[in-house]
Amino acid sequence: MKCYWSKAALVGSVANLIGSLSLGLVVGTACAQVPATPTGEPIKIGVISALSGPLVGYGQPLLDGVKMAAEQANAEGGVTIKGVRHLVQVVERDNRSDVNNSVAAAMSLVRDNGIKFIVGPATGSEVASVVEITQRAKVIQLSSAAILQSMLTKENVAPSMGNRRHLFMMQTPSPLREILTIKMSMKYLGSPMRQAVIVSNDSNGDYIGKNVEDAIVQSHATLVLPKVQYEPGTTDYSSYLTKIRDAKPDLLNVWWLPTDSINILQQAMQLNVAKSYFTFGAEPADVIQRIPNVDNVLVACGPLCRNSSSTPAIAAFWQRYAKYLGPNTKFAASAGGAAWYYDGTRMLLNAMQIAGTVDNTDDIAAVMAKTPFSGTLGLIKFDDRHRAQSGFDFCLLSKGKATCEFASP
Amino acid sequence: METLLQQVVNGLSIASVFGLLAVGITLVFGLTGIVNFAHGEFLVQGGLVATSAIALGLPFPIACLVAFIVEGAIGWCVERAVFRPLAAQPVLGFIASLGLIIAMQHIALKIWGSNQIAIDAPLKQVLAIGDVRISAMRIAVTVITIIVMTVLLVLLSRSRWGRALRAIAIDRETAAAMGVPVQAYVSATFVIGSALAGLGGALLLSLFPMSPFSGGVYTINGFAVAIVGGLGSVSGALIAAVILGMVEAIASGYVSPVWSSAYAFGAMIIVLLLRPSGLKGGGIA
Amino acid sequence: MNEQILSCRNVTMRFGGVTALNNVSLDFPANQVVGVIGPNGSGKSTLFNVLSAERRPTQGEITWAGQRIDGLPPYRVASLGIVRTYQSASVFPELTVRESMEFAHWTARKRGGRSIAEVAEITGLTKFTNESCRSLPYGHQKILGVALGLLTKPALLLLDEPAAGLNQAEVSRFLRLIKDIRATHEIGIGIIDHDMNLIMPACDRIAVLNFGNLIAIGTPAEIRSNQSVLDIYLTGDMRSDADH
Amino acid sequence: MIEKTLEPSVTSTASTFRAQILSLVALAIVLGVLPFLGINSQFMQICTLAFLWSIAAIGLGLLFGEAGQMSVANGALFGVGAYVAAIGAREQVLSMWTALPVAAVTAAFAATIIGAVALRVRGHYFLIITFAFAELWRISTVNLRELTGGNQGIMVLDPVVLPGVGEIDSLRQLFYLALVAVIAASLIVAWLRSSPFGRNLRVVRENERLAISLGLNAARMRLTAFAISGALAGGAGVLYAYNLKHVGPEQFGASAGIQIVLILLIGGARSAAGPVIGALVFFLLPLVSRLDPITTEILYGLGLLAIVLLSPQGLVPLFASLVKRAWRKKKPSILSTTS
Repeated sequence: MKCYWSKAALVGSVANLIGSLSLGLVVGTACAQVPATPTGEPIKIGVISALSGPLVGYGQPLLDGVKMAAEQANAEGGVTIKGVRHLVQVVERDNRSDVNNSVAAAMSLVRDNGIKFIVGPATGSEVASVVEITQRAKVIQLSSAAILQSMLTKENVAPSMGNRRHLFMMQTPSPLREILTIKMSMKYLGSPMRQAVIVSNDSNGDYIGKNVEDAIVQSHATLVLPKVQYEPGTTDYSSYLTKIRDAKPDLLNVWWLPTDSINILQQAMQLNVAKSYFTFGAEPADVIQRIPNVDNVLVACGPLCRNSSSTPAIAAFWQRYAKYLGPNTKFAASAGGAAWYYDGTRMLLNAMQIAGTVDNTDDIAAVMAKTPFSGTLGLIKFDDRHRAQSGFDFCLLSKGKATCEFASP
Repeated sequence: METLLQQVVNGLSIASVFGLLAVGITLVFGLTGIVNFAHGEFLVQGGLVATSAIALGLPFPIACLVAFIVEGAIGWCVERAVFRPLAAQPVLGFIASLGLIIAMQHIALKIWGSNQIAIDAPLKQVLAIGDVRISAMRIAVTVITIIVMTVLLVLLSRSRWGRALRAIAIDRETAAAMGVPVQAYVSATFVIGSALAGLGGALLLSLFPMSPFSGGVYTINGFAVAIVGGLGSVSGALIAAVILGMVEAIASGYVSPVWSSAYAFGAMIIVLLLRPSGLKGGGIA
Repeated sequence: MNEQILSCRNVTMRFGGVTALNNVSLDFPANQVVGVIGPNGSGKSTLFNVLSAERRPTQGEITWAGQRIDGLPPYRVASLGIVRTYQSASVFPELTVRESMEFAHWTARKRGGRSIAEVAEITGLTKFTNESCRSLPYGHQKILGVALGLLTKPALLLLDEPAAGLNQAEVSRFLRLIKDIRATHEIGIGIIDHDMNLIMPACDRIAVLNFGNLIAIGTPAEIRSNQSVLDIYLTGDMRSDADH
Repeated sequence: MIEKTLEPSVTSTASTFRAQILSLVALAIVLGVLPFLGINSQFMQICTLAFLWSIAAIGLGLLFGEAGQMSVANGALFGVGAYVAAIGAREQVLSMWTALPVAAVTAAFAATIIGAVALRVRGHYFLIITFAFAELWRISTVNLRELTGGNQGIMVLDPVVLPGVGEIDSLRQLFYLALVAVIAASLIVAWLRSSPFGRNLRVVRENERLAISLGLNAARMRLTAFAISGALAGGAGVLYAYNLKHVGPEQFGASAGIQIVLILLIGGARSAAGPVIGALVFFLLPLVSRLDPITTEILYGLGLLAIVLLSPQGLVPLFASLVKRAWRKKKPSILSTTS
């Protein structure tokens, strides 16, 4: 028995050597072909997401993304680390769209099940109150919640000392995202010089608003009036939009939330607020369904537009995801979000292989922070504040047709 | 100038939606004393039912009718099973409605999913007079709202039903003593209130997308309008809807949008202080 | 003891067009039983509502021991020692008789109210103290109302149609109760009622209201022989037009 | 017959002080030993939070159970406490212990203002006004950014320092801290219930007009009850902020107020142990459910309906009466055998 393990250790170190040279994915598949590798404890990845309550639209894709990554890894024979094959097991917890249950779920995963890797939750307060629990336990946590922007700093993610060095933000941070969107609307909408911004009054909107304004100025366009913030879930935007129309913008940037954007867009067009529109988060398919022969609208999705095929990787992603959406397309709202968590999880597993450990989260976090990964969302790399920089889909809607391009900052 | 005109038009179209929300609440809350916070859920459910009807290939007007009938039926069941037994204690009725909200939201979630659901509006034209623009669909909704309210006003002021309700609202016991079948009238009112919510949902869906969790906002606005107008007073609700609609349009157009939802609450509190029975409180119609 | 008098001077009360009380002046000394009679709608209950400050008179003033009390909040008037009962039995349904009595006793803590046992004794409620008020028979509920009033150690107790809805036996028991109270308490009483079997023997002085006007006041004997009073009641005998 | 007449007086007037104390002691013991029965961290964490929510519910229990006045604003008052703690910690002017009294007073003051306005209207109107105030609070916490941190909220990272013990951050210690707090709150309210004050509240609930005619300042009673419920909510808010380590606008306001109402209803507004049991049921039931989350929520909503319809007094009194009935059934049989 003992000698067997030593042998395994030897193979493992070799695998590790290869791993550190080549891309983890390759190793994963390579090891799958090695039949003799012994199987070790499964790698448990905890998921905290909203499977009931108002936030289920964000929670479901999160869970789906992680499951997809895990299933893929297992189909490839599991993740081989130091010559030991580990299957990936997803442990899911519903936070009922509520803070209290998020905290309890974190306790359950971290303390009770000794889980070292957590994906989620996807939204502001829920993440904020979970972070302390995961970080004290040195548990690696991935989320795309915008609130992380304020929680991650150079100092607190510093290797081996930062008290949030195990925390990673999967969404491309402001202002990079905003700068890119402005660049793209310049490219596709005939460089509109007079621009206006409408954005929701929530934790995401707080950053976006300011950064979009800056990005507009940086791109030498003019901001015709200060950003208009609306209460999330407003149904009737006509009074705000009329105010904006008064400033005669060429382009209206409609930002966040996905559920509101499309509504705003439609009302803006009825009021004829601007010549062209940019919106973030709305699904092109839905826009076309709502507004037949829509024109001069650029849509960016967070991060992928439903069933878009801008790149082979993205097409493959949707093909893979179709199986999950099959029964419950009902939950496809902002389904593209699944890509963040799909890539994030695969990135994590990859980092484990490179670090050659399944439990030393310090090493794994360190590797993740500095190892780029080419996934669905292009080449993903973390900045010095553990914020992923990846691209997203842009679709130009003209004459009721969508033509999409995947762009990265 | 044209901006102001546009804002007035906006205010009126907001008002028509408010009126649609408030009319059911003012009937049910005002005349039966049932504090039904789940009213917005009936509304949303009505909208979702309408989408399914349209998905089955029915034309929009029929879909509205379906929503009207289905929600009326559900309202009947709910009144029978939940609110009638609790008629004596309105507070318990309120708590029960909280239970209803949770159940109805998640039933909708199971059936229709968390996706925003939208239909393409039966009327797509946008009318423009100079720079003042309004979509035909909004005008249609406004007109229907006005028709519904007028019909109710007439019913309340002329019909036996209306007279009975007025009697009940003023003094239940006496009404009962005078041989008014109070229970029957109360249930009838609740059913009509729910049916109107269903219709309202279907109409709103032609203007705005909906999800199973959209109900809360509608309930809140509806209550604000109903209370400012004076519970039980349809005409009051009409006036309040116009006032609050204008306030919201002008204030969020010229002051600060982020506080827009606060205006309704502020108005509600002030009115209740100055005139606890609302603008046209006390009597009915 | 100082001469406390609740007196209303030229009190007028209008509801919209209706004049419920017209320039009424009347005294309730704290050591007499004063009855107020009159046909329905003659303004008796309005008078009590005004006296207990539940309604503010349109004109005129109400004074207690020389001090103006109209416009005070009702609970202040009550704590001054002017306590009323209600026409329809009015109790705390879910509380026990003892609890209600403890409460009434508590409100008089500063004036050192009468002992619960004592009041329970004279009102004959002793054996009911552990029952909930709701479960009391109607007659006892009305008596409980009086008991609660007594426990606040009022200087003046205003009884609003105590006999209404009681059968003859209960009425005579009530009459006895009033006599007992006078014997044992230093207290003035005002009574509204239709029932002459209660009013006549109980009262020292009787005031007669008609259409909000005070048309006569005097001893029971005087009232009996007062022509204008008889004229009013000729329509029907005095008892039959009780509550309807 | 006698049992019949006793029945209402038992349910109506809060059960005697001794009975309440006993039930609370029993509760404290049962909950106190839990950590030694090897319950897992998730369970311990959710219990801790449930305790804090139940403190707010206990306060509302005094207002609703005794004075018969239901409020949704207590969710906001809960938030007032949490934000006082968070802002105090951010500005480094308040520790948790100093925040407790400050928050209690602030929340009581807020309640007095809301009450002064809302208590001028009756019944459901009061309910709706408290709802409006709760939402106004939420909207304000979003938009008064400089003070409240806006949508980002405020992180509360100060440790909880127990004089003599030092820093306490182990789950178990926080569990006991919350348990002590909830028992203390229950005792205060139990004492108030059995005091003349509590009786006066019931009197107002039962027949306000009569109460006033006997010389009681009913409005002041209601307002005091509301202020006390506010103080308890505020205090609970402080502990809550230090437990979650973050406060944000969405956590409080009307939705929180409604949650408090539900907790109170599930347990029982007039029983000492009610709110605690209610909170535990509220938070634990969905955790132990083996059904898919959405079905769970549906059944959960229907369950609430069932409670309101079948046992509006709440679960605790329901069980109590069931036990009592069983006991009564046994007793006569013994008598019959002896006779």
